[in-house]
Amino acid sequence: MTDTTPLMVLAVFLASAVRYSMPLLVGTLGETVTERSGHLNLGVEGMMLMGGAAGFVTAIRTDSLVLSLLAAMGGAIAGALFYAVLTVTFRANQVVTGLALTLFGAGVANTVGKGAVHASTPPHIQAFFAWQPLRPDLSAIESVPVLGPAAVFLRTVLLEYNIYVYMAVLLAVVLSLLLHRTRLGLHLRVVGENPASADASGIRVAATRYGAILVGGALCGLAGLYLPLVHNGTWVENITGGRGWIVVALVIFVRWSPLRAMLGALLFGALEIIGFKLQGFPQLAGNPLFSQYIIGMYPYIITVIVLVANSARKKGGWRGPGALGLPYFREER
Amino acid sequence: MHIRKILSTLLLMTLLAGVMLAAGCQSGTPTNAPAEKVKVGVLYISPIDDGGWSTAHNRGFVMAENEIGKDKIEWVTKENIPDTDAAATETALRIMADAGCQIIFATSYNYMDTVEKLAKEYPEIKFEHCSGYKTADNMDNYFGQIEQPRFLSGIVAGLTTKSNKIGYVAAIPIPEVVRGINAFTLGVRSVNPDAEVHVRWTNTWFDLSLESAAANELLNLGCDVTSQHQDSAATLKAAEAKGVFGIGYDNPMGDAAPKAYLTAPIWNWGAYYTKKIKAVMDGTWSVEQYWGGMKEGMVGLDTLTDLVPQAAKEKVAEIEPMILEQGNDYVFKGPIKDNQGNEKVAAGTSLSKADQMGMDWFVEGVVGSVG
Amino acid sequence: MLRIARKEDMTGLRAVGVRIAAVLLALLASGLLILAMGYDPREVVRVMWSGMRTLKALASMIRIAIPLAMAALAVSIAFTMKFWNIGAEGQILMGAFAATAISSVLPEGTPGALRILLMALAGLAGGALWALPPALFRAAFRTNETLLTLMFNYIAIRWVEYLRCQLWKDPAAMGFPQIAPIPESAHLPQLLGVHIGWILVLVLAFLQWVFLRRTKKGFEVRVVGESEKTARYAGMTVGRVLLFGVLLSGALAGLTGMVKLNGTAFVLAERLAGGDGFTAIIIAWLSNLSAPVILVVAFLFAAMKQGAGWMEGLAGIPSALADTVQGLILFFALGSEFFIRYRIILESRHRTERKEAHP
Amino acid sequence: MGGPVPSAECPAIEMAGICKSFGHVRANHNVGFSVRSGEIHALLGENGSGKSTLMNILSGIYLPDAGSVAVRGRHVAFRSPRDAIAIGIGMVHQHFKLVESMTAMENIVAGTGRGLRLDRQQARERIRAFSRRFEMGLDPDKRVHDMSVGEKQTVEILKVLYRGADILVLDEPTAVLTPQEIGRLFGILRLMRQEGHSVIFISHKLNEVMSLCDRVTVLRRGETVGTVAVADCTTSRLVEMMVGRVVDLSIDRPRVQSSGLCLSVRNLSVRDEEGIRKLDDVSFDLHHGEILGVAGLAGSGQKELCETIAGLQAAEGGRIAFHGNDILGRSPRDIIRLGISMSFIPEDRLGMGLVAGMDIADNVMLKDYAFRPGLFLDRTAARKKAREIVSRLSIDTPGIFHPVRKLSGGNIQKVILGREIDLNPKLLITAYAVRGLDIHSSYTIYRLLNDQKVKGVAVLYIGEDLDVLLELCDRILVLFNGRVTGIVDARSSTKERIGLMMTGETPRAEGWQVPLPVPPLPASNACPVADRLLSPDSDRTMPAGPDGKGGGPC
Repeated sequence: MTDTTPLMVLAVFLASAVRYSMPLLVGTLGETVTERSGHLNLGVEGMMLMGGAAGFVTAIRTDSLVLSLLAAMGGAIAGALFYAVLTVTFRANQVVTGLALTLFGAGVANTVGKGAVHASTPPHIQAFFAWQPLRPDLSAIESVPVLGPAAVFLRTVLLEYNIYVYMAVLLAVVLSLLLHRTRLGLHLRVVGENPASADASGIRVAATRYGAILVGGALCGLAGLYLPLVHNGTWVENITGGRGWIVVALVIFVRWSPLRAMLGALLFGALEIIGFKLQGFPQLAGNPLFSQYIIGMYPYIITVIVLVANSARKKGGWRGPGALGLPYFREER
Repeated sequence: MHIRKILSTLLLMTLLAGVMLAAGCQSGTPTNAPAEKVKVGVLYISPIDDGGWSTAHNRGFVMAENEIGKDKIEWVTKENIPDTDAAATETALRIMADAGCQIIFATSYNYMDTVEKLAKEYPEIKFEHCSGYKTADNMDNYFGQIEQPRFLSGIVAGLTTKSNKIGYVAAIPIPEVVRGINAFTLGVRSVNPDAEVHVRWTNTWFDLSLESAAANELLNLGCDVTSQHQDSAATLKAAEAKGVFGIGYDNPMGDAAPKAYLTAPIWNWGAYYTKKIKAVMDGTWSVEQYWGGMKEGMVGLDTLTDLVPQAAKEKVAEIEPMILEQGNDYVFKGPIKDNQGNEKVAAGTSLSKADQMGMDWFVEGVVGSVG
Repeated sequence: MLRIARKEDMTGLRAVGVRIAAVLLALLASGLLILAMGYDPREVVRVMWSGMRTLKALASMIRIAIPLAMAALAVSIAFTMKFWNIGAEGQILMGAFAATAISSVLPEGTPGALRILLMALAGLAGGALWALPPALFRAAFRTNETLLTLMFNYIAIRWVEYLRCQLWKDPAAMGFPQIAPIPESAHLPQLLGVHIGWILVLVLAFLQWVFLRRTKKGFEVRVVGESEKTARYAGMTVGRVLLFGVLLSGALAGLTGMVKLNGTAFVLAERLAGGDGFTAIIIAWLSNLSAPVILVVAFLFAAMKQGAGWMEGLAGIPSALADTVQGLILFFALGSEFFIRYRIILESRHRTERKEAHP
Repeated sequence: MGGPVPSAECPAIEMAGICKSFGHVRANHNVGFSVRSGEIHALLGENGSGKSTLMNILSGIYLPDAGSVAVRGRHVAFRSPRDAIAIGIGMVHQHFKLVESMTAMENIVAGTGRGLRLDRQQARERIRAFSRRFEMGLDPDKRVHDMSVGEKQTVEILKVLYRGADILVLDEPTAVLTPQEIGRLFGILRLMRQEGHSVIFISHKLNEVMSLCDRVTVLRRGETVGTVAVADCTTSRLVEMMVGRVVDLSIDRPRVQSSGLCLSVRNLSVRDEEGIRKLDDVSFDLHHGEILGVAGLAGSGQKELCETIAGLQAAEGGRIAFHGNDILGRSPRDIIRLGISMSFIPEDRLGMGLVAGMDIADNVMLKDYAFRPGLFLDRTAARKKAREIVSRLSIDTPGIFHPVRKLSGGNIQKVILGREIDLNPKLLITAYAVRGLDIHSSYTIYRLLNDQKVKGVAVLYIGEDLDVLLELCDRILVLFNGRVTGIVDARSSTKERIGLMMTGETPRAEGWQVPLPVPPLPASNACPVADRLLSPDSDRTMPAGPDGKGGGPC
């Protein structure tokens, strides 16, 4: 794609932002599920790494995409399980346990990943993720004025992605429906809002929380797998590079909504790469607002703003899962 | 209950004191290894299998080990120590010193001040710092003139490009990198005066994701050859994915992107490492500020692949002897204009070494700004 | 069948026993892990021990322990108020930033002691100011301070990175993105082979203990932590106490940054805190927020770090595995708290009949 | 689950030998309890007698340490509320367990049904059907945080019915309700009885039990006293069962020459955080050397009254004058400094007033630590004082360094009251001071309060037990729904009348002291003359305030 009309530059940029937003989106969906159950799991970075390492190593050993996906989920679930046992059953402090999980997950992942450092994603998996299933052939109308460029623009922005992207979007929609339209989602939300109420209503609080934490872990694992398997095509130590913490910020930024997560992830993904676009404008070079380092702050700054604005709203407004971060013990008086 | 709390604290304190006393009883550093064996410490900024900078150094140490003998060297290595974390750097270096290393290599720029500090504290240990400028009685500084193979790789790129747009993914705007970009561009323009080199800074030495983002940005601009001053093959992979060509860095990178790889300016630290470790064993170690080029074998150009056009192969073969002979004087030979059109080096002269060391401007043909 | 019941807090030696047992179990598990990875745990132990037994190693461990203990003391003040300040990492950085800023405007001939003093004050101020917004928002809107302080860490890291690479790039550094090092006169003096930060830590631990246990303000901090309602009832202005405590917490973290800067790093960089702010949270928590215990636990963490360093350097075990082992030990330690606070009752389905015999 | 075959004669609930302890606190000991099908069964007992614990065991929230539970003849061992719900037991908790941000329907439906699909329309219909059947009138789509207390309780009841429960447990359901709401609730409960449901009605209000229930089981100090049919029983018999003996409350009531006006409250109105009016135009006077009782149903504004005087709650309007000075808007610390002391014993005893994790000595410092000079705490004095309080009130504790969390409820209350009295207050506000205490301890407290009165302290006594109020206090102010329904002379009043006033009746006949139109206060000074003229207490002689503050120009 070497079209340099402003429209196409924009289209290509948006499309890259979407690709860069993928690990953020899937991780955010996972952490949203976890936090909706009332558990603040700060170990996202660790789980993403565990999932990424397990999945990538499996991919190069077995050459199987399915096994790789399963391993990515399994690896991250293993980390999430530590967290779940400690915080749900043993009622350990969630923040501290999450931090420990970050350390542990990175350690395990980098140990496991040692053997995969120079390996590349197996060719057929590469090919699978190079496949753009929805890309239409526009050669017939490409040369039509107005309509042609418009169609190409839309295709670039919407239809030139691999299957992971569409699956992630589908997942966001499905999770949103699940959360707001189903019994399971209602139970999850009640547990996260008020576990005592859930318990009195006959909802299995601990089981629901285990489920949410493990599912959240599995999704973080898939998010972690995207980086080595799809995006970079190889494994290196600490491949997530702090994206786990961006995910923690994103969940707040999108206010625990899977649908908004898509927009939030897109914004944060765009911020990740906008620096390169701005380097094409030397006149901006001296302006600190466009400095790459300052841009790096924006995700956190806007999250702070959202967090404060959300809590400053009038009473009655929803400020996030009511029991977020609090342990629940039925007999505690 | 109150008393028990105090008691338990006291017990812990006593335990601790016991440990400390036990430690005190066995004070004294471990005795130095016997003379026929040498203990070598190596500090890496990234994992040694990063496929880039640290791998290149490791290649050098493996070569030294093969030259000197596996049973003659004991290694104490620490990977992945960020050079902007002074405390971690110090801890790592102290472990090497306390473990009895006789010579310690610190392979990243920002280690310099900590190395200098410990060199004072451990006068009996020889410290080797890579890519800096400070030296002391027991502290060397060494680096290589990678600009020379970069110039040659520029020739390859200049004769390969069709769009006359060449992308350069650059790490951090420091003179070392600027110098490389300029040498490369001079090489490009020596064979293709119409070509432009577009630069994108990642502000990191090693981050696959950012590197490929920068590469993609360049490829989207229409670049059909990429070059890089980055320690991973991400740029090459991005080029391969777009079906265009790329030039690597640090090590031969053909395996990472066989369909795109043209060549790479590479590091060959082995000879220097062998020399220095041997010198410690012989007791002939002396301070120097080493800046080796292609002639010394410190740097080189990887074998040109079959993807390189014949014309480029011939041109490289033609220029290489001159670089071997004249070194950086050939690379930075006037007239050179900067990319604002000002003349920086007059015809008939070459850029001085001091100006090379502090280079903070781009030559004509580079699109981008420093910093 | 299992059921869980709250029990009276186990105290004293038994609790210590449970914790020690947890660490031993963790070590056992780590040994198995190391074995599974194909290394010899005995060799690992030998190497680790060789890295701890010398006086120099002791000095090195103390050097590592100083910022850990200081930052843990800092966060434990906030934790006492149930203000989950996980922003020590950022506060450390901003403390060091403020210290560097002050140092850079002082004339060259400033005496070392004065410079150090002013830098320490700046460090205190820098950390406190960085803790201020989360405290204010929490006091005003009950904004979740865990998330806020977490975000502030990353803003601080980017800020210092920006300073290093652009705003404060040292022209003398040959074009390298580096902030000018602090002058040599500002280096903390050494005592017994380690910079005097260790004395400061001991003093601070004592002062922190006195503050919380013996002063009126400390009393208020503790009461607010136990119950805000009670605090209000007793005439305390909860917001003000909260603000004071958090500022103190941030100030101590900032001072930690200054000590790291003037004691070991000598130059500001975004990695200066190096994760100490996060480790400190774990230390404070495992120490039950008690100042004397923090000293001990911080030292143990430092020993663990040092040992891990030797493990990697000499036994060839990847540093990542050392991280894994550390994580494992943490998990066990966190899990052990449960066995201190709760008891697990094993019972059969027919407990009714069984228990009726002796009601 | 085994046990005998269920039969029609089997009681709906049979609990036997139930024991449950929380740490040192023995909440239930060997309790037996049996409920028939189709009856409304009262579970009666003072606060802290173990009623809620027993019902929490029945609904699967707590697991008993020992004992057996049988439902319709089948032995059951509940592991969780799920099990209890499955077998048809539903509990309406005193503190509602609702998710405020969700609708009534979501709250009701949560935890029921199978499968992923949530059929909102069907759920809505079912809820409407229930709502019609029991005449509840609930909008299924209303959010809980927009509901009144009564509506919230309706949601809780519907939640239980929706799950098909035929055994309904209501834990003190009337405490928070208005009389109209109580009437509606009773109507619902009677309808349920008609349909064959069993209802367990937890209460400590005798009149409600007598009017609603069929049988009543009385608990005392965690043990069963007995079960009787309401029809065969009198109120006094129940009281005797509750407190352990025929109550012959002969509390001293020394006559004290009042030494002037202490507190004047005029037209005080308070809204809570949610904007609900909690106090509405409250006016009264309180004199030195007087105990003014406050009677009213729980939640009638007692808490807000205490907190507003203590400076913990902002008022919407009105004035509170202490010795003639307006104290509204002053900080709690200023008010403490003036000599106003409040000991409020909330439900959980530790929510306010004491720091659970600290020891007695630290807690004794809580109110006055700030008034000592210097930066440091005066621990020596606090320890001394703590020892004094412990011995004077015979507090049962291993020592003054014992965390108060580990003390029993009565001892906790003694610590609070002991500390407050020790501050030598001019005005002592005490709320529910004898809640859950045994008779002996209660009398200790009454004696202490009388001592204060004799010393000239003005005492505002908020109590639950009307008999005690009538015997201890000089005058009684009755609150209903945040309004003063009357201030009566305790010496000449009766329980029945006060009871009526507590439900909002304002008696006018028979010379009752009705809430007199209390005159507005002069700008800054108290008005003892007006006070004397208007005082309902005719046998009181009142000289002007000795401290000069009490008697100013009018």
